[in-house]
This record gives sequence, structure tokens and C-alpha cells, in this order.
Amino acid sequence: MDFDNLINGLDRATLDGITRGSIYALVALGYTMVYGVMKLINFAHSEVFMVGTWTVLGVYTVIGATSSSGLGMVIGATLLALLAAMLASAGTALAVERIAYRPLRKKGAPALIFLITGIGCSMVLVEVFGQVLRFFFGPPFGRVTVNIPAVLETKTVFTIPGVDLAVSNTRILIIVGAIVMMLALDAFVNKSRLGRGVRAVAQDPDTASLMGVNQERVIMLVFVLGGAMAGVAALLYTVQYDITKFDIGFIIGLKAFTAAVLGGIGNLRGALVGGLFLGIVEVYASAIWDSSWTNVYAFVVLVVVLMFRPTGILGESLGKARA
Amino acid sequence: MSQILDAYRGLRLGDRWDGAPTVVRWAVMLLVIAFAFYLPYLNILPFAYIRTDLTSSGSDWASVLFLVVVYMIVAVGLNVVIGLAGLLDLGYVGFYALGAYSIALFGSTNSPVVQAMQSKFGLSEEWAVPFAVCIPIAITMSLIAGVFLGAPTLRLRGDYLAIVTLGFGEIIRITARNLDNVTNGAAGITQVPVPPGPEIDGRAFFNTIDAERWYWLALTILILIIWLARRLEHSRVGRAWLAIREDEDAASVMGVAGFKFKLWAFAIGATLGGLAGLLFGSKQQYVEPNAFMVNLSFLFVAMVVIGGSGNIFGALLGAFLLTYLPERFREFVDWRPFAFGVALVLVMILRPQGLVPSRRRAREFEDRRHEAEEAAADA
Amino acid sequence: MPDLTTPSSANSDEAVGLEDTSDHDLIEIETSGAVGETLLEVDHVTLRFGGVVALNDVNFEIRRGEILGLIGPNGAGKTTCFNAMTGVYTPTEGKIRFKGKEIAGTKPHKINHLGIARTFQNIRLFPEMSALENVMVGCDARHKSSVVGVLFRSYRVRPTEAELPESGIRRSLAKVFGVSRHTLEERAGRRRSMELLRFVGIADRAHELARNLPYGYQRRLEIARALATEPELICLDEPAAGFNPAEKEDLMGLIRRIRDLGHTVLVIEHDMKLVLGVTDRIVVLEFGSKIAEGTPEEVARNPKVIAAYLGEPDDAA
Amino acid sequence: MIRSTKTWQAVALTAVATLALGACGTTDTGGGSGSDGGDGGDCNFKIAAMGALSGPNASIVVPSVDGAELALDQWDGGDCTVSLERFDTEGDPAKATPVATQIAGDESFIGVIGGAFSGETRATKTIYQDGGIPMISQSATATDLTQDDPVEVFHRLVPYDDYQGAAIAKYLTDELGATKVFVIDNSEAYGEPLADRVEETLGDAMIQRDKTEVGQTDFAPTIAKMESAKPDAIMYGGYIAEAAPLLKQIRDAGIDAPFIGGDGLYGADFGNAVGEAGEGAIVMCPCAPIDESSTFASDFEKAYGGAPGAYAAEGYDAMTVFLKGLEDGARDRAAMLEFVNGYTGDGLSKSIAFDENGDVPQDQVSYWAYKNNGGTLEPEVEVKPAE
Repeated sequence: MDFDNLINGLDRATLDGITRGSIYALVALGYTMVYGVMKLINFAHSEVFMVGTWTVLGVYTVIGATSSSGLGMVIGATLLALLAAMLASAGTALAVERIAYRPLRKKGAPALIFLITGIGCSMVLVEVFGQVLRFFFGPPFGRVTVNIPAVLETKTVFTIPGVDLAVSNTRILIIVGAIVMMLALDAFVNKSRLGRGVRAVAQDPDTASLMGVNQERVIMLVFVLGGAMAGVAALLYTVQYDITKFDIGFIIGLKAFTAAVLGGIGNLRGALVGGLFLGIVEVYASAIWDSSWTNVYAFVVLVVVLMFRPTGILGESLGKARA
Repeated sequence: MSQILDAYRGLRLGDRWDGAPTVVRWAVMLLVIAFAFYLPYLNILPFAYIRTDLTSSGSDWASVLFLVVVYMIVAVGLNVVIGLAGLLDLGYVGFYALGAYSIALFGSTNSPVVQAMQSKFGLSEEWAVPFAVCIPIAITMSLIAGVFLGAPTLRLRGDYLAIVTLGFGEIIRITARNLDNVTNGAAGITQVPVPPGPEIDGRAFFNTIDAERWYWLALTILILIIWLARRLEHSRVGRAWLAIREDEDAASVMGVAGFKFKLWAFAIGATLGGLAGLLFGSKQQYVEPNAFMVNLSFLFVAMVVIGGSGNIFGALLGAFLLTYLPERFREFVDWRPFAFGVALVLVMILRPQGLVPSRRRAREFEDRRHEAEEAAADA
Repeated sequence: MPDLTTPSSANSDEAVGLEDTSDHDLIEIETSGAVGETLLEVDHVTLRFGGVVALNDVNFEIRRGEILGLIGPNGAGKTTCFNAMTGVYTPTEGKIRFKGKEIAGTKPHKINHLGIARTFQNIRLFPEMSALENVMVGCDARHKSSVVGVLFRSYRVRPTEAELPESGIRRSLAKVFGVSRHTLEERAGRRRSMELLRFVGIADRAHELARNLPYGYQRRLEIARALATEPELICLDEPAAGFNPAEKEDLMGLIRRIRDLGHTVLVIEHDMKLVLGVTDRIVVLEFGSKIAEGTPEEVARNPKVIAAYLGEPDDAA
Repeated sequence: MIRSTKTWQAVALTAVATLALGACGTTDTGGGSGSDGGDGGDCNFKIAAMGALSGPNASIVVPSVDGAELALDQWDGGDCTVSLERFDTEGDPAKATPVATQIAGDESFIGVIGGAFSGETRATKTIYQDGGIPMISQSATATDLTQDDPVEVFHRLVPYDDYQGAAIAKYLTDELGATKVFVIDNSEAYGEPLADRVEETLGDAMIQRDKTEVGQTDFAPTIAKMESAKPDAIMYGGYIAEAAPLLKQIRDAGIDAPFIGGDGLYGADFGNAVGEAGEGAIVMCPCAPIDESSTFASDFEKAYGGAPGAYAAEGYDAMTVFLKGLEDGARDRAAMLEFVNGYTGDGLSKSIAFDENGDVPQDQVSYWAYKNNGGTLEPEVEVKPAE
């Protein structure tokens, strides 16, 4: 136990935690929105994120962006990768909905069945990158870690005076990007007509459909939105860590889901709060002890929070996101 | 495929079974059990094609059968939790690990716990807790863990329970991996004891070569457990679980102590998980934390659901298929996980009620389907 | 007013027909006190939700062996009062005592074990269980077999002569080793459940799923399930809702027969005719306060009650 | 009516299925433990290779099995017919036991190459011991396999972790002159004991130790500790999957101390995974660069379309030992075991002999530091820990 380490490096640890938590939060949005509307844990969402990271790699490879590219290329490649990742992830999420969930919904299957098809879909997606694509195209697909070119090179942009904390461009991108996307999504759900439909279905599906809200459309919408957010997370992730792997989604997905529950599943702002909280807790605890217990910290915090606030920090309900 | 299923459904085997005279039922049951015991020697065509050791890189048939039966015990236990009491437990591997670790920690001379006891009480280096004593230890440890986990979390709603139990499974694994001076850490514990038995051909009765003996042991335990589980199902306990699943508030007003029975379901599930883990660890004679990854929990849940949640025989079938098929088709090495995922999705979409649903669940499902259709028609 | 002791519909013909052969010993309950003494006491109870006063200083008692009616127009606080009595709400002020013991804050299943059972205004059966199983869940409330006892038949009891099996070997075995409590309870529970189904008149469909039963059967099944828990006080929440006049007549007969088994009955109803016809005493609520209490005749003459019910002439017919 | 139709369908289907399958006859399927082989002067044997042939760690195992197959292909065989059977375990001990039981129960197997990893070896070596079948591992390095509870059948061509740890420590202090080493491990059966041993050998030269996890990608807490510790070298005990993001984050944080890892990082995909951040990273391996004069590398490349990867030479050597045994006249497991126990000879990777625990003698082993140069690992210097 090394509390001094944490106290001396508190500023740094907090920044690290926020960086980590931002990505959790973005992925958590997908879990939380789907849960809010369908009361369903979409176990395949972690793979929606994974597909996004591969898309980023694909875009960089196709347009030939590397770390030595010029500024124009860097900006262009990053934006293009962002767009492509959002599209690919949203498309994957939609495909999962179509293939694994919609037929079950039509048959009125119990929630447990959705869980299993979700797990099945997750396995299929993992294996598509770990095996199927490798079989047809060879590397980089397969079961090994793949490097993604550091198109956006990490540079210190400014130093916070007083605490002497260096802030790099990638961190700024991650934190600002995550918060901007969150605010945009929040505004969309709370202000737009489509968003009202989402909230209506989340609050009471029967009444909503009586009021003329098309439930199927709303469900598609939340999968697309959740997928797009996972795509954003995927780009930010590759910017920070420069790698992807066929099974990379699993741990991120697990943590993001934990974050969603921590914040109050079904609640958009809860995802942000839960993600940041979880990220900070993990980094703090790892600073005091070490990283080999990370998941234990995460789950112990989850249990403790749920014992005192059984519906998470901010409580449930997408419908009450305004509160 | 579905045609065959429909045809068999047309036979109404369940109803005929209920209507058959007791003598016939006993005879059929004994035949099935006898056939199960004979399985390791199975050599009659066409049935012998189910053996897993027909190709040159196949795996030992009796060992596979053993694993199948161990997972069947797991499935019966998890079926109590998920199928009967309706609680979603995604951390079942935690109990399985606890069972395996209990026997390893107390029964192996290689375990730091036993070594500490040796030096503390001045015992010889050969000494370890006898196998027979390890069984109650393992059962108690899993039982306590089940209650310990259940008591604070069973008041949570279903989906919260899922993530909390999932976390529990991870905590068990990580703790086993990190506590080097208790569990030997990631290196694991070797020399896990086997059940005592007479020596044959200079080898212990339960050795690593004659896997069919292990299979028979596990099968006997499984049959015992099925018998006990059915007792529970057809008692006030089983009725209480059903009532809780149907309408917890109404059940509570009718005097059903919801929390108590849910905790019991959890504890029973935990015990069976621990027992299965104990068998696994003992046969393996080696226990290490990586054998208890989260994925295994998902596999367990998939067994129960694919087979038909709420029905013991469905759970057994699920456990059999999900353990056996990957072993039977070893030659497709790298494609197995992919095929597994595809199969999971397909089976569930085509037969959401599971392959052999309990009759009650099948009806429930029919009703829901009609409701869904009506709702769709309304909209 | 028709003669209430002579049931008129097909259902109760059957019920009566069965009644002759039925074994009331099985379903009669033992009571622990004398008729007429206070069983449940609502002692100046006030209940507020935020600024809303749902119950205002309500004060009455239920005496053992009586049929008490709790009436009032819609929104008068009947169901709130009822929920406070069954542990759903805790009173803001005042006490609710059952057999002299305070019950506020006790968990619903514990309250049931104390001896209070209820039915629901909107039927809440276990839809995927058969009628018989529904009632057996109620019987189980009084059973003592533990999980261990069920698994290993470990708790043995010496059976009485009547409980001994008839055939040879089993009989001798039971004499030597006793019979497990679980087996006896299961057997007794099944018989009692059948008897209760017969008592409420729906034994002909005992093995059907609760959800498939007709409405009237479901209402009766709820009553049977509540009776199965052997309550000293049974609370019926609008038992006649949705019934036609003939069915209401049957119900009145049933309620009396329930009392005859030894139960004390509380009926919440806004059908004045039914309440006036069947109850011994009536408590009238309006806007959360008690406005009258007394015998049906007294209440029927009470000007406050007449005023309260003028708004609802249909019910006060 | 409908019901009886369905009954008929079911009966008919069952009958057809039974007939169709029954028509295949009732000959013995050969199921059960094969009892052929081992009789008379017949020389008809199988050799098993057991390891992670699929899954994330396959790249460390497959080359060694390919190497063994190459040795078999190059062998003229005489009157013997030998085949190599590949058994996939995914590196999982639970999956390895049925495999081992199968091999041990089938007398036509006369030797086992493997287990490739320590965990599966630990789980299966008693099975092979019961079956009396000799094993030669090409890559299982856990110390306890031979030191704590040795079994007679187990042999290995690689030195155990203790020596590797000492070699890494020696490289750190002698070659790099490091005095403040930051040691990280992955909390796994491979990385942790290795790092323990490095720590032990380094003594005061280690400045701080940190533990991470398999599957981790964000190493911020570790980097923060590193920033305040200001190490002059970094040692990582773990695998490629985590080394890649770790290295990238170390370099991003502006820490340019040399980075060194154990043989868990030794693999053809190392360069590809770490990218530019891994330039100049050192990988220590108890595997000597293959003699330039040997045709092994070119033969291997011709047969498998790539340069010999991790432990290919050890795999080749293991197979060679068994084949020599057959040439020597070993016709059953006991004879083969005796032959292996007493074997001495020059192999591709080192000159081979086994001590009573099944280890190759220390002086035969050479450690090499490989440097990542533009994505490929190039031999840099040999390290002798025992001096």
C-alpha cells in the first residue's frame, strides 16, 4: 500500500482516470440506451466497439496515413476514420439488432434468451476478426495484437501551472471528444422529436405506442446511436493506445457495462458519471496498490454503491434523463 | 431438423410418460442409467460414431464423458438458480472455482495452506487433509460463498444481480491468482488428491489413465443430485420458487418468505457448482486460476438456456451438447468458437424456449408469443 | 331480499352438493381466543403522503368471529387503510395492533404468518400454476418442512393410525422409521387444498392453469388460496367486483361459511347491498376519515352515510 | 388424426435412420484405446505434439511443431513408419488432460513433444508418467516442473525460468549498466516468477516493481509510477499482447529507458504488434540464432513459407531425439524412455543431454538478446548467466 504515491501524483492520476473513464462512458452509452428502451443488456455491444477499432485501422491503411503524415493528412485521416468507425459500429449494432434481437422480439421471448443470442453474436463477431477474415485475407486479421499507426502523434500541448502536469493533445481529444459527444447526445434525446420518442418508449412502451410512437423505429435509433458512440470511443481508443485485437472489446465492454450500472442504467448522464467515476477509482486504486487487482476494485465499488443506492448513482430511467 | 422435432413433439412423450405404469417407468429409467454407465465402452454401430476418439487427434472418450457429466452437475445447479428461482447468475464459475480450490488448498501437499498447517502442528510433509474431509470443506466453502454473495445482492433487481454476480466470479479468479502465498498464485496447485480406492495394476483406483472410473463416479453423483433436485422441485420449496418467479409480491402476501427461498436457491446452486468444481479439480489433479475465466460462466448459462430453462432434462441436454460437440469436432480446430457462436444464435432464434423446455415454460412461452403477436397486430 | 342460505346458481348448487360430502374438519381452523374479543385494532391511525392526508385519525377494531365491512365511496381511503393493515404502508401516526401486537413495519410474509391473509382487488394469482398448486402455495405458509427436510426426508414423525399407508411393507416401514414430515405435510396440504377448492366451489377445474380459469373462478381461487394460509383474519378486497347479482348472492353465502369455519372476515366493498346483507358491523370511511360505525341497520340509517352515498345511487341500491 | 400422422412421421424417421446407420455394418470402429503397435519387430509408431495450435498464443507454438515435422520429413526412416499427430490444447490445462489421457492410453504413441506451455505440462505430466511415455518439451520453462516435483518421463530442451531471470538481470546490469530497473509483470504463471527472479538477482539495482494484468491496455498507473521512479531500464515479464500498448505508453510519456522482455515476447509478430514504439526493444530468449551453415532456416522457409519462428529449432531437436531412439532399436515406451534419459548428441539449438531431473545441463544453454530493428528481432549478444 502506497498512499503517498497517490497523494503525490493525485493530479496525474485524476487526469489518467478521466481519460480512461471517458472511453468507458462513451461505450456505456450504448448499453444504457438499449437498456433504457428494451430493458435488455446488449452483450454484443463490446464487439460493436471492437469493429470500430478495426475500421480505424482499415481507413489508415487504405489512405496510407502514418505517423509522419502532414498536418492536413492527420486531420483528414482522423476525421475520416471517425466517420467510418461511427458508421461501421452503428451498422454492426443495427445488424446485431436485426439478426439476434428482432426475431426474438417478434416471438415475445423472455429476457434470458436475448442475453444468450447477444453472447452468441459477440462470439461470432470476435471470431469474424480472429478467424474468418484471417482465413480469407490473412494478416493483420487473426488472434494477435495489431499495431495501428500513430497518425496523431502524442505531443504535450500545455502544462498546467502549479501542479506541473503535462497535458497532451491526445488526452485533450479524448476528454473533449467524449464530453462533446455526450452533450450532443443528451441534447438530442432531450430536445429533438425523435429523442422524445426514445424517452416516451423508455418510460412506458404501451402508452408510447398508443400515442403513435413507432417502437421499432425507436429501437433501431437507440442501436444506431449507441453504435455510433461506440465508434467514437473506438477512434479515441486507438488514438490513445494504438492497437487493436480481435478480443479487445471484452474488457472494455465489461467495464463500460459496470459503469452504466454504477451511474444508473438507462440514464445517459449516469453513463458519464459512472464511466468517469469508475475510471478514476480504478486509477487511484492502481496507484495505491497495483493493476493486478483492477477488476476487483471495480466490482467492489459497484457492490458498495449498489448497496447504498440500489439503482446507481443517478438512478435509472432514460425517460427521466432531464432530472 | 425442425420437422423431426415436430414429429417427436407429436408423440407427446411427456404425457405418455406421465400416463405410463410405474413398472414401465422404472424399467425405462434403469435402462437409461445402465446405458449411461456402459457409454465409455460404447462400440456398437451406429452409436459408436458419437465417440470422440475416432480420429487420430481425437481426445479420450471417457475423459470427455467425465467433463460432460461435471458440466451436467453444473447445469443442474444453475438450473435451480436460473430456471426455477428465476435469478440471473453470471458468476457461477466462481463457485465452481471455489470447489476446485477447496480440495486443492486443503488436500494437496503442494498447497501453501497445507504446508502452513504442517509446520504449525508439526506434521509430516506427506500429511494433508484427507479427501473425505475435503468434500464437506468444499461444500461448506461454496455454500458460505453463496450466502455471502446472495445476502446483500438478492434484494437487487434481476439485471443488477447479473453484473454483480459476474463481478463475483472475476473477484474469485483474481484473488486466486494474486494471493501467491495462499493459493500459489498463477502457478496453481498440483498434486490435488483423488478419492481413495483400492490399488489396481500398481495404480491408484482413481488415476489419470482410467478415466471411465472418474466418469462412473461423477455419473453416480449426478444421478443422486438429479434425484434430490426433483424432490425439491416437487415440494413446497419448488412451489415457492415458482410463485416468486410468477409474482413476488403476491407470493409474499401468501406467506412465502421470498428472500429466504431465493437465498436457498442461490446456496443450493453454489453447492452444486462447488461439488462439480471439486470433481473437476480432483480428476485434473491440478488447479490454476485461468481455468475459471468469465467465459465459462456464459457457457454455463448457455447450457441451461439452450436446453430449456426450468427443466432438469433440458439443462442436461444443453450441458451435453455444448461440451460434447466441440470435442467431437476437434478437427475443425480454429472454427469451433465461430461455429459455437453461430449455433447459439440460430438455436435461440429458431427455438427460443430451448430444446427441451419444461412443459410449464413451453406453455408460458406460447402465451407470450400470442401476446406479442396480438400487440403487433394492434400496432 | 332472497334467502341467503339457499344458493341459487349452478355454481353453488355444486358447492353445496359437495359440501354435504366434504370434510370440514380438514379446513376448519383453530382459534386462540374467544369470540368477540378484539382481534385487530386500528388505533387513531393517520397516514400522510407528502402533503396529502390519506387517513385521518381512523379508529376502529375488528372483533374475533365477526364479519366487518369497510365501506366508503371511491377514494375514501379503504384500500389505503387495508394496505396499512397488511404492512404495505407504515402509519404516520397511531398504531395498528393484531392480537395486541403492533404490526407496522412487519414484512408481508411475517404478517401472513401472524394470521392475516388477503385477496387482491385486481386478481393476482400465480397464472402459470394450476388452481390446486396455487392453493398449495397458501397451505405451505403453515408448513414447516425445511429445504434440508425436503431433500433428505430427515425430519421423521410418528404417524397416526389414519396417516399410515394401507399396504403391507410400506405400513411396517412407516411404523418402524416413522414418516417424514414433508410427506405428511404434502399429503395433508393436497387434501386440504382440494377441500378448499371444493369449499369455494371450483374443485371441478383443480388441475387447470390459473390463467385459463374463468373470472369468477379466479376470484374464488384467490379466496381459497388466502384461506389455505389458515388466517385468523381474512381480508377480502372488493371480492364482488365484476360479479352479477346471482354471483354476488353466492359470494355472500361463501363469506358466511368462511366465518363459520372460524375465520374473522373483513370485507372491503362499495356494493352497499352486499355489505348490508352479509356483515355484522360496518365502518364507513369518507375522505380518509371514519364517518360512521355500527350494525348494518344503524349505518343504513345514518344520515352522514346516506349523504356520502347519494353521489353513488347505483351502488347504494 | 394429426397426432397419429405425427406418430407415423416419427416412427418412420427413426426407422429410416436406424436402417441407414445399421447398414454400415457392425465392424469394430477402432474406438477405444487402440491396441495395435508395439508388437513384434514392427516399427509403426506415432509421435504426439501437444500445445496451443489455435488461440491467441498459437504463434509461439506452431513453429516448433512445424520444426518437429520438418525433422520427421527429413528422416529417411528405414523400415519404420512414423507419423506426427498434432493435438490442440489452446494452452488450456483443462483441455489438455483428455488429450493426454488419449495419448497415454494409445500404445502406438511412443513419444510426446510438449507440452508447449508450463500450465498444461503441469496438468498432464502425471498422466504421461502413468502411461510411461517419454516427453520432450520444446518450450515449457516453469522452474517447478523439474525442480520441485520432477517426473521421470519429463525432459525439456530449454532452461528453466530461474536461469532466464538471472540472464535478463545480468544483461540489465552488465550490458546496459542499469542501476535503477523498473520491473513489471503480468501476474500470470509465466511473467510473475520470471520477474521475481529478475528482482532477486538485481537486488538493489531494482528501483520499483509493479504488477499488471493480462488483457490490460491502459497502463497509466504504471507509467505514473515510472515517471516518479525515473528508471534507467525497464523489464517486462509478460506477453506481446500487453507489451505493445505498454511500450507505446511508456514512449508517449517521454520515458526512453531501454525496454527488455523475456521469451514471452519472442515471436514473429512482435515487431508488427509494437510498431514504432518498440524500436530498439530487447527480447531475451534461451534460443540461439541458428548456425548460418545449417540448411535448417532455408528448409523451414521452403516447407512453411516463413522464417523459423519461436522454438522451431527446439521442436526439430525434440523430434530428432525420438527418431534417433527408433534408429537405436527402441520399440516400446520403456526402451524409448531409457534411450532419451541417456541421450547425448549435438542438436540444432544446443548440444543435448538430460540430467536426472530432465533438464539440459546449464553449460549447454545459451541466452541471446535480440533487438527489435524495424520490426524484426535481430540477435544482438549472447549472455551467460552462470558465470
